[in-house]
Amino acid sequence: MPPKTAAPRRTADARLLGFYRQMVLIRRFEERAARAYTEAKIGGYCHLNLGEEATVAGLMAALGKDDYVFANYREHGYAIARGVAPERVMAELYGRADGVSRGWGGSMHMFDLASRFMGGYGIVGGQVPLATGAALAIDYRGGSEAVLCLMGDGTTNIGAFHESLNLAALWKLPIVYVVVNNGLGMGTTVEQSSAEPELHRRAAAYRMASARVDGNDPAAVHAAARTALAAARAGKPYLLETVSGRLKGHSVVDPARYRSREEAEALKAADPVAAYAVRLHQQGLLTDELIAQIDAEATTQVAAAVAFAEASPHPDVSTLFDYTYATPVPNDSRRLPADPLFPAGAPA
Amino acid sequence: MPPKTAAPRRTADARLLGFYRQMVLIRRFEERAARAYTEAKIGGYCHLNLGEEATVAGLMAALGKDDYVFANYREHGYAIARGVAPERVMAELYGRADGVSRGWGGSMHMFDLASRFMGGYGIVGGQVPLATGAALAIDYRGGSEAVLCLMGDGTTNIGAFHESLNLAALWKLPIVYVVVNNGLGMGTTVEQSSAEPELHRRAAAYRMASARVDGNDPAAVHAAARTALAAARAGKPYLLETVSGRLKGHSVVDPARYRSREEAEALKAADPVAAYAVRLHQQGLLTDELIAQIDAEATTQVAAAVAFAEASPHPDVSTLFDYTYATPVPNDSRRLPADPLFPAGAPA
Amino acid sequence: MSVISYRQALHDALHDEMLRDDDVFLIGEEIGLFEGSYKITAGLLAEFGAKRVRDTPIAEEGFTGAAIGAAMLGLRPVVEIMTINFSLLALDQIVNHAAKIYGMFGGQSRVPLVIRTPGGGGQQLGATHSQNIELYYAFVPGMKVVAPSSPADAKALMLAAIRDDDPVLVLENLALYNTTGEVPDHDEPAEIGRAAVTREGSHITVVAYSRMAVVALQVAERLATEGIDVEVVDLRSLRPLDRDTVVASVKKTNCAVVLEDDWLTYGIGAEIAATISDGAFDWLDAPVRRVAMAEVPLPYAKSLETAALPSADDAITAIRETLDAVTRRR
Amino acid sequence: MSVISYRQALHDALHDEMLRDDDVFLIGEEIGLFEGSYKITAGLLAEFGAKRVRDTPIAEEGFTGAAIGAAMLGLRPVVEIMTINFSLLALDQIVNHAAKIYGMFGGQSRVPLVIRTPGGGGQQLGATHSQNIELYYAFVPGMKVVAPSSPADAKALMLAAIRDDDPVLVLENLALYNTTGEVPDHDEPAEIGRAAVTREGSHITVVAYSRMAVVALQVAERLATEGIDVEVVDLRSLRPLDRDTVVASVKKTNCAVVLEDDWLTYGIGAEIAATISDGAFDWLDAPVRRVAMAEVPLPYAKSLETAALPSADDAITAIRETLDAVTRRR
Ligand SMILES: Cc1ncc(C[n+]2csc(CCOP(=O)(O)OP(=O)(O)O)c2C)c(N)n1
Ligand SMILES: Cc1ncc(C[n+]2csc(CCOP(=O)(O)OP(=O)(O)O)c2C)c(N)n1
Ligand SMILES: [Mg+2]
Ligand SMILES: [Mg+2]
Repeated sequence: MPPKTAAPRRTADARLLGFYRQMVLIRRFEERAARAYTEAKIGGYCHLNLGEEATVAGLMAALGKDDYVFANYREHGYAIARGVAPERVMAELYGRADGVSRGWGGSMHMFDLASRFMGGYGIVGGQVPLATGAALAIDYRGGSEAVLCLMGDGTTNIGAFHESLNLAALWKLPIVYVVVNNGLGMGTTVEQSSAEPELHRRAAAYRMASARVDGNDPAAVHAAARTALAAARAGKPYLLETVSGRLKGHSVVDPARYRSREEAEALKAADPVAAYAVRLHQQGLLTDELIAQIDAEATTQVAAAVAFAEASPHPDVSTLFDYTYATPVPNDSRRLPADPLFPAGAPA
Repeated sequence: MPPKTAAPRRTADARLLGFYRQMVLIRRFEERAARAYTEAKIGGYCHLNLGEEATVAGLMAALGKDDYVFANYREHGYAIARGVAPERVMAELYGRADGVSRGWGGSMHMFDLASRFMGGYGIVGGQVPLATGAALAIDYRGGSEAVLCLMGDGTTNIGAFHESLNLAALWKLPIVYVVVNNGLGMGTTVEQSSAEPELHRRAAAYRMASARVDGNDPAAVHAAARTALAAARAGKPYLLETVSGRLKGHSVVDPARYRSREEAEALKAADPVAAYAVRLHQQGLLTDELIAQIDAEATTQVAAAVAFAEASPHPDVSTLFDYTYATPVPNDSRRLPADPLFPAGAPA
Repeated sequence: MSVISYRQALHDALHDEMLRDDDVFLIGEEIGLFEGSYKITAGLLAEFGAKRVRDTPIAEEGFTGAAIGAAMLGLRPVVEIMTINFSLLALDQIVNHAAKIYGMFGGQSRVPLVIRTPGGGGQQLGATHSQNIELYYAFVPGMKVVAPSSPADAKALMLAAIRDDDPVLVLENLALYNTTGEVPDHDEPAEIGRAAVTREGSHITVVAYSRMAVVALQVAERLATEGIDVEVVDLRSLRPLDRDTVVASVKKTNCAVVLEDDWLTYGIGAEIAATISDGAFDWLDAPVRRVAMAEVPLPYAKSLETAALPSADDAITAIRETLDAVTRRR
Repeated sequence: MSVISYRQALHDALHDEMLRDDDVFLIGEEIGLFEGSYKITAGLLAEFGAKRVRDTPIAEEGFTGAAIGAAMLGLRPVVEIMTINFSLLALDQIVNHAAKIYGMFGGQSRVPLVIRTPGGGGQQLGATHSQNIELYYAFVPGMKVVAPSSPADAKALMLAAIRDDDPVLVLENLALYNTTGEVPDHDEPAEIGRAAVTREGSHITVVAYSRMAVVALQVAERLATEGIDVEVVDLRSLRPLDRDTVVASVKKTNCAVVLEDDWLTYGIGAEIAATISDGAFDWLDAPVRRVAMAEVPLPYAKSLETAALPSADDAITAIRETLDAVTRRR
């Protein structure tokens, strides 16, 4: 029988390693998505989690199985870390029938009921009232789940943020609002967009508890999120700000010219995946071989995801009218653009 | 030559008396408006300043001639205190051609360019971005005017409030946001609607200076507003909260049944007009005769306003299409409901 | 059958559905303690408590969005937006979220949401408080929009809306709240998506909805005394739109007038006129005439407001002139 | 004359007006440092500085409202809303404020405001980012709405919009930004409120605006090779709507097809079809046919998106079938 302290120690180590695996998987996935986008396999807009991997891994690991997640359009990594198979995320990017949103959503709109991943949303701030309402539903039913509502730094300037935090605080809802502060909304810095750039302090306007944490440290994020979630479950909604950086442009097509070379290089130097590898290496949790192995595994997983996506069929045009309404009603329009409003007949 | 201190003393006294005259005029005006409403001379909604007279008088006296005011729908008193003739305010309530908005606006939409009274607005929070933009225009032109933006306590929960304060603080605009906290938004208390019920504290979310002042004391309101306006003119927007009470229902038709008898009586006992009269009496500035005289003058003024309104013509139907567009363009629709789209002709 | 008001009918539908289904709850400004700006929810807070009748701060976007989120988790919120004018503040949540969620996520999440809100001018409320902008919702796939004109429909369509798994906007009308009519005593939801011929006639079809459907019936009675036999089609559902019922009527009468309370150009009536002109092309003996609001921001002054709003007399003028046009062409 | 892109034409109009009038300034998200999401404002921050090219936080309601307030004080703001979809967040400020202020206050305050915003689907942006909701503005008295389809119109209508003292929404289109055409070198504003016959023809009238007006011309060229002579009417202005030009064309051709990029039911085309069916009633030899988007939240998947959006082929089908219907009836 091993000594009593070994098990928790080993659990903790496993968690740290788990973060790393997760981060590498997301990194490889996003890099592959970028490539597929430039190959025109993916359409629309495509926003990546590059630079936010530690935040993603730490946050998602803090959730219970029954908790709900609402995200914005920069959500591939969150979906994967929440447990959605990378295959289904990639297939969604490819717009295929086996995509996590059946090809209807694309990069910005991943949704998976099984993992209570309640959607990526493309309207900045749009998810914030929705997530608040999910917390209201939990409270209404007396459940013990919590809601994690993700948003970017730029999102704290829109009205829906304000209205939602006030409602959550008034009604004591089980929700954690997470501001993933990557320093930029498109090309605009936090300082240019928020009169109070220490974003977590905005919680004061609602007498809501809040904290700021290093978003490059998955364990710190994880711990802060657990604290926040515990508060939320006790009826004290919480605003958590994670501070990290966006390694690339706003979306795959953005060359980020508004950034100086120094800024870009400083960010690259602080790359959270590399930095975390160094740290775990120093702690003796990672070896060069293990790093290579984890990398290879991630690459294989992502390759499998691409193969799956490529093999998945395009949604059939016959399904075009399947998701306008959940409850069928008479006289619903099911006309293609060239269809006449009334079937042509001979004149009376 | 009188002693050096006498002049300022007399000026200060005159100001205090001036507040009182203003307050009494507004009180009589609003009471008369309520009567006219029940006589069906006034239509639509009609929201009164009863209980807010001290706030109105103190705020408006703090403004410079060139400053701008934006208000909500509870604005009769503000318009009068800003210098609009009570005749034109009453005529507007009557929907007549000589009304301050030519009869187009009614109770909720008084506007007078000459006094830079930039409108009452009926959409809760609607005036807040507009006022912010007016301040932007002043700043753009390098002017030294300021904007005073009035709103109710309930208005601090709507998105436009948040977005606007952030913009003003970021851009260092010359604007004072005044929250006229009368304790209620319709039937909802501040505590029921705002997670931070000390509303002025919400300014912290924008690193904006703020203060709370007794809205029943016109001199205190006046002093606080002057401080706030000075800050605003120096590029430091400000949030000022005045605390008073709403003596009657939300609008003339609201019996305010959601209030307990005790609450209503406590409010009546604290009536700011009566309380201020007592105070000035104690200070030796008011005598019983003067009180009666001021009252009589106000009553006469209001009677004249009613006579003016009654005599003013109803807007002519021929003017219906005069204010859709400022720049005429071809094909503008000027059709009455029964007019055909195309003049009837014989068939081809 | 009992004779009750439109207001009471709405109230009863809410009440009965709250009794029937614990997942149904009400949310909006001043619906509890204040009992609703127009008193539709009077008494419900006392009966069901604050959990089921939730007063909100003034935050249309926030609380409407919260209702949508709650609906995604399976609750059945009924949102009151005090008047349809204020719904513009929640439009992004309704159009970009409630109406999109089912489709955008490939059918994974239903949004069983009801938004009840009154439209209607004629109360001297001025330009921002007198709009008829149901078009904004009727235009959007993913939304359903019903517009009852009678107490019976108010109840039956509200019941249907609450039981429907899609976002349904129930358009009420300020001027109809006090109107009365027969309503069945048992709860019988209507079918969303069906128009009704509320009066049969042979000379001309008048198509309308909400308040104007009531005006249409009044006008029909007045004209009947002169021997003009008007058929009235009450749309009842603006989305889906029951084109067949409208077109069938016009194929019988060979001419039509559309009455609407909104602005003419691009208004609801444009689709009705276009639909008739297409579907009954070979049956139509005169152009479809539309009676609608003058295209101005509605003024406060009674003289101007009255001139701008469509009236029964306006409808009669249009009907007579249309019948004349038919005669000229026959 | 120079051949430039639609993007460049818009840029040039903004640039020239900023040079001409110090009161003109630009405001919106990412228009300065980022040079605009679609690069219309590229270079303008560098040339005019941050006072004239004002980057904003993400706060559509706030900054649009601020622009309206600045316009009330006599400035001439040009707001960029990144895509028309996000304008829903500012709709209350636009519809309840910009469009109402002149009338509601009895003509005392002008609102010389321009809102520029692109519509357009077909970029696989999904249900919330692919809408054509110009209807929401075209419906509102007090607003003016223009929809250029060519670089020349883009410039001329933008110039006119900036010089106009009313709120004007300039509808741009994602799919048109890279299209090119001849544009006069001098600045000549267009008249807001006039449609144009962009191709004369005798067999059928095709009415369209924005991207579909370009498709209409392409379709006309294709059909010309078969001897079908199409007249194209480009609406250019959705409010005011130039009914006379549309009706005059149909009185000549006796039949019409409307092409639109929005949803069919209650879409812009409904008004056009209703207008033609009324104004050209006795000249029309077949029902007015509308080609529009399928009534679904637009899916991301290319296969579905393509099926849902109207194409040149769809237009050709509708034109042929309409001409057949005419033949059958003659
Ligand atoms: C309401 C709205 N306005 C503008 C946009 C365009 N837009 C998309 S993402 C974005 C920046 C958001 O920044 P932030 O919240 O910091 O999130 P990040 O992209 O950095 O993750 C903007 C302006 C939008 N999608 N929705
Ligand atoms: C956007 C919007 N929502 C709701 C309303 C209805 N309404 C009118 S006044 C009011 C209460 C406002 O309260 P407060 O801001 O405290 O101002 P007060 O009336 O007390 O002066 C409400 C809810 C409205 N006019 N606009
Ligand atoms: Mg960001
Ligand atoms: Mg109040």
